Amino acid sequence: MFKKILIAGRGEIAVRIVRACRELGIASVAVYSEADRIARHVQLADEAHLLGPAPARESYLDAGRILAVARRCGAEAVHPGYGFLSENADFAEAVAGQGLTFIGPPPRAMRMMGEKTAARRAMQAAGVPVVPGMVQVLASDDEALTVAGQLGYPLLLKAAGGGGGKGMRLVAGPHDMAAALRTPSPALSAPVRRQLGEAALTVVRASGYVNAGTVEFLVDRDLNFYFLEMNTRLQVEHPVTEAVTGIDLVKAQIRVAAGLPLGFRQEDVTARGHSFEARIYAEDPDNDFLPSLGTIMALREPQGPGIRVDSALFAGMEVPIHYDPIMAKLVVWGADRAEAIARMRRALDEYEVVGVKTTLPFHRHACSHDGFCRGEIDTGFVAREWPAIRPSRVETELAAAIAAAVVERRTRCRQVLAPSGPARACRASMWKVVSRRQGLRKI
Amino acid sequence: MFKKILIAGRGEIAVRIVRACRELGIASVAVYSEADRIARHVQLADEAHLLGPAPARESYLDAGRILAVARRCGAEAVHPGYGFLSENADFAEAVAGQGLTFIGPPPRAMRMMGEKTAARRAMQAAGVPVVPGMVQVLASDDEALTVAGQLGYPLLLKAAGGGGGKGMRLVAGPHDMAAALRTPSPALSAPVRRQLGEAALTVVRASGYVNAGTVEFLVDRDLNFYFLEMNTRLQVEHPVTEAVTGIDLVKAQIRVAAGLPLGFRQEDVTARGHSFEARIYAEDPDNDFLPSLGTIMALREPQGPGIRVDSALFAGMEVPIHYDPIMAKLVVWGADRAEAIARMRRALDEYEVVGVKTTLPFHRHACSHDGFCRGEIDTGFVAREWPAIRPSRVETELAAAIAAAVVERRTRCRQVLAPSGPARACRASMWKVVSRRQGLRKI
Amino acid sequence: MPTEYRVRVGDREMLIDLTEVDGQLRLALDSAPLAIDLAEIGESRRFSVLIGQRSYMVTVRRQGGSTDQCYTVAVGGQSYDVDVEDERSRALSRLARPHHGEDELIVKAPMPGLIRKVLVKPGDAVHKNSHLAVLEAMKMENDIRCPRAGTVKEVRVVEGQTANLGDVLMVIG
Amino acid sequence: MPTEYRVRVGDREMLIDLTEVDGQLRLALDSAPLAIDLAEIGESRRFSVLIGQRSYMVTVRRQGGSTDQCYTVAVGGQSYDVDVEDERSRALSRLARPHHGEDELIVKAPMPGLIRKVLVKPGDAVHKNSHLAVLEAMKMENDIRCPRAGTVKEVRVVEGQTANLGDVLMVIG
Repeated sequence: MFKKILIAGRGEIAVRIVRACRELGIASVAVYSEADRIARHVQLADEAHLLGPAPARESYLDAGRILAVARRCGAEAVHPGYGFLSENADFAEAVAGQGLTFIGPPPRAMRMMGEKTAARRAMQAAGVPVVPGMVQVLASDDEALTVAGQLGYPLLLKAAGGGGGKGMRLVAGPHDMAAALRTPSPALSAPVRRQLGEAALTVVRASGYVNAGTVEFLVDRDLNFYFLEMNTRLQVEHPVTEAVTGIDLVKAQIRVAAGLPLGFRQEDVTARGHSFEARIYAEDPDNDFLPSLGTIMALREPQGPGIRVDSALFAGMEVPIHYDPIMAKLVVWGADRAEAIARMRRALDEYEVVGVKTTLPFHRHACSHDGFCRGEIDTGFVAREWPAIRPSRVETELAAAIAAAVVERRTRCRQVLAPSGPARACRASMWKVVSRRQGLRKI
Repeated sequence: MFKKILIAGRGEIAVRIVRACRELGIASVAVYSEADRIARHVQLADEAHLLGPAPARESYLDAGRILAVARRCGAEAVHPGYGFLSENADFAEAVAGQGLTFIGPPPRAMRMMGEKTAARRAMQAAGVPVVPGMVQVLASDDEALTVAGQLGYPLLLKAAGGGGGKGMRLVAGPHDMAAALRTPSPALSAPVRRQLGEAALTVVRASGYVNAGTVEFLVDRDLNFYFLEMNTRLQVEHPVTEAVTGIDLVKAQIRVAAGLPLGFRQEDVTARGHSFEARIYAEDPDNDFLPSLGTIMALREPQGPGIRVDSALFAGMEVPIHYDPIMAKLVVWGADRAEAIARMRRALDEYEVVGVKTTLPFHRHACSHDGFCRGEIDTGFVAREWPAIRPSRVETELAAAIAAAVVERRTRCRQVLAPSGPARACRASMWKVVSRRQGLRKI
Repeated sequence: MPTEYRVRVGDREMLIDLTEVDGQLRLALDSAPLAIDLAEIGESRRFSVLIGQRSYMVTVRRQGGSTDQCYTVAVGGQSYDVDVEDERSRALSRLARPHHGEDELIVKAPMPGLIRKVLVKPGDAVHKNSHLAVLEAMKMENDIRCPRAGTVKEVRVVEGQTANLGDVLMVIG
Repeated sequence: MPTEYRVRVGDREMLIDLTEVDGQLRLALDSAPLAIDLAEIGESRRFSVLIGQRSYMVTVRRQGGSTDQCYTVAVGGQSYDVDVEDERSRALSRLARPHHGEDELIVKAPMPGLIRKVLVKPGDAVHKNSHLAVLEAMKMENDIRCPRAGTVKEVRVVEGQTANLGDVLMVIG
């Protein structure tokens, strides 16, 4: 087993990999940009090394700097997380060129799958069904319109070289819903699920794939399925799989990369219960899911049975402008789908992030939405339903108004008394605010 | 199902019951003493009602005040948690006398099991093996010494009417280890476990027991087992059972109390993987596990895969002097015992409570202890091993010294410049403390 | 000490009266007494508030850069802008407040970010949905569009500059 | 500004030299330069400290009630009492410090709590393990015993009083 692993990423996934390393008794090395000096992965890792300035191309995307740190600190392997260089076959080769292990698939498989149109052609040749007409590269807007006319709308457009979902555009915030569509979708019958599993194995064998990856299929209304693409990295929503199977996928990745046996076979993998993931982004659902920046003033993350939080958040943290706005992932497990949804709702209620707008209100109201709870959603859900299900705010407005008035009064009181007067006495008498008396109005 | 439940307790267990209520769509009512106005269960519950002054007999042990709140708020059921009135049959009867449901066993079963010596006699009559000679009430110290001579040392003494482990004295901190001895102990073979299960069912049937409870057996070196007692309440370490079975025991308690089916049968209950619980007490392991008070200055609780935290802690909390010092429970799950221990170690490393001494350092070092990891422990473990395995502190002393020196310098600098001078400028230049230069000494 | 506050939150406006009696605060909402209990967690401007017996966690933050009496208040997963005006300042401000043109439109930054492009200059005629500027934040370029037709009166930012949430970018006449 | 500090933590004593160069602090430990990087989290007296490249989270708290230069520092799950003395104050304090009897024993409260019983009075002879007082905390009564034989010189608490951690209860001569 490796003694030291460099984690070539940031945010919640870097934190997650630090945890896997620690459980395996492996020293973890964080790298960070100048904007991330106090980030959570720096706090938790055993070592932390500065890469360079805040822009990703000068830090997290700079393979040269990352490899220089890896050499200097004596790491034996590099885990790329997701995003940044994780699907970059050149980087994987450069890591190997230094005599280090890249914790991910062979560069050849990454190359085959990275170019999505070529991948679809290769899989078609291997006998995996692909979406009719979807093996064409669209060179221009005009050509796109022509092909679109042949295929019929609605369409899902993906950029051929895109990664991390950035090239996919249908509706604001599709990433918020993607995880909810996964394991096991109530829309899929057991035989269809088995056929999907077999097709995925064909994909893996045809590409010479090793290590964790995700094969994506599109399923139409008649439950026909078509190979869409393969993500040659740890999936953002891997905790959903971990919750139902009990397998730690990151530790499995590390074991496989170290040449050790997985410790389980396909037939040992059994699913129990149901799981959902909600991604907490620093985005404002009331402002078109645009990014929201600021400093976390107060934070309370959910705990208790069936809850897992993978988070980069901490009180005092400034949300940096330079990177992907994913801040945390909330993953719930329940004995059945209904319990998992109830847990998700409960955990979202407990989750409090003050100082930065997040997707939490959106998730809360999605989980209260009947159609969502029955699994009747599609990629149009957000655009269609979110404006209609926005929260009523009357209930909490009064609490906000009262607290602000009391703080305003305290401030004035202090200004009058301070700095010479006994500001403390003023406060003490103010903060035991009690007007509980019989006959008072209750609301 | 109930619409509203009053939770007659405080601390982490009250928080845990609030969560179960919320997942079932039931309104939760917290009660609190004057010392607990901002406690976590008050923060999280839907409603909160003042009971009375800080001493428990005037608040959490005052059945009259609790029932008055239950009437006033319109609760339909009362969950007693553990401790306080949870094993008090008179309270259970008084709740029923108000037309409310007590979420726990029938008072008759509570009475039978509450008097431990009588319980042992009854179980002996029902054919359950009891410890030889352990059905005697020891009226005096002299009699105890005589009986002790007959039985042979070491002995475990339990007060006949004691609850919550308070009457049990063998060694400081036995509660810290109890949970580690449970499901499934590596010392027990499968046939012995099955026999234990059957004996437990005999106990339950003989006492007319309904709702959650725990039957305790003593097991000797030859794997003979003897009925010790039954805890007629939710067990403090119930999350361990929840982790391996996937069953939410508190929700099951509430369902049974509401007359609803459990939703599972004995044969549906399957165990997966391995689980441990560490109880975080406000006690100082370096000072004989004596209670430690203070204010939580900073808090970071562990997260990530396989981790569950049930906690009453928050930054700004003052640990009250009046109640049991249990603050939080850390529960880990792993696919096997080794993974569970590795997770526990990792989670304990992440767990940071600043401002109050806790049992965390003890747990950390217990988990690094070879004998403990192999399951070779007994009730003498703490007294025997803790002095020997106390942490070496050299590694972190330097970080402490440097941070204190820098804060001291900042304070002086501020005193010189403030209030008229630009204190901020002083600080700004101080806090970008960087002396990373080539050729500097590294440690 | 003034005791009556006019508080605006969302679309609601209410009168909150705070009176100290025997060292404790009494509260009246729109002249009717209301049972509340408010306790601070540490010195964090974070409060446990009981209204009647309903329990709320509330975090209060004074808005920097604006007037003294504007707060951002987080409660129940929502964040509110709350204006608190005591009746005396209200009277004063009514006298002092200059008249703003009713038909002036202030275009503010919808999020903090880097001004990548400024697409108009003073005097330009703009239509509804005209592109005014491009703001970059977290790897995304965001179009700033004009909510109605008019003429650009002022441009307060330049390309390459960073803007905070709510900073005035332009004034449309 | 003094730049050299004598720091005591546990059984160790070290010299830490802090010098400002070009707006940045340089640190030397026992006269040898050391690569450190220290960044505060918000204004919380909580720091991310890198020594070499090793990462530590450190929380610093000034001890109330004692001298200015005593800190409680939490790091790596441990809590340390750290004395920081600058060389100038050290020189001053050496002159000013009164001589304490070497054989005097200060009995301090091992935890905060309520003094339930005081079992000795000044002048009493005490043995090793003599019961001196009973301190109640969190439903438990804790015996305060005498670590060695001697005579009670002072009793500084009375029954019914609360004591904080480290408060002096008695002096044994």
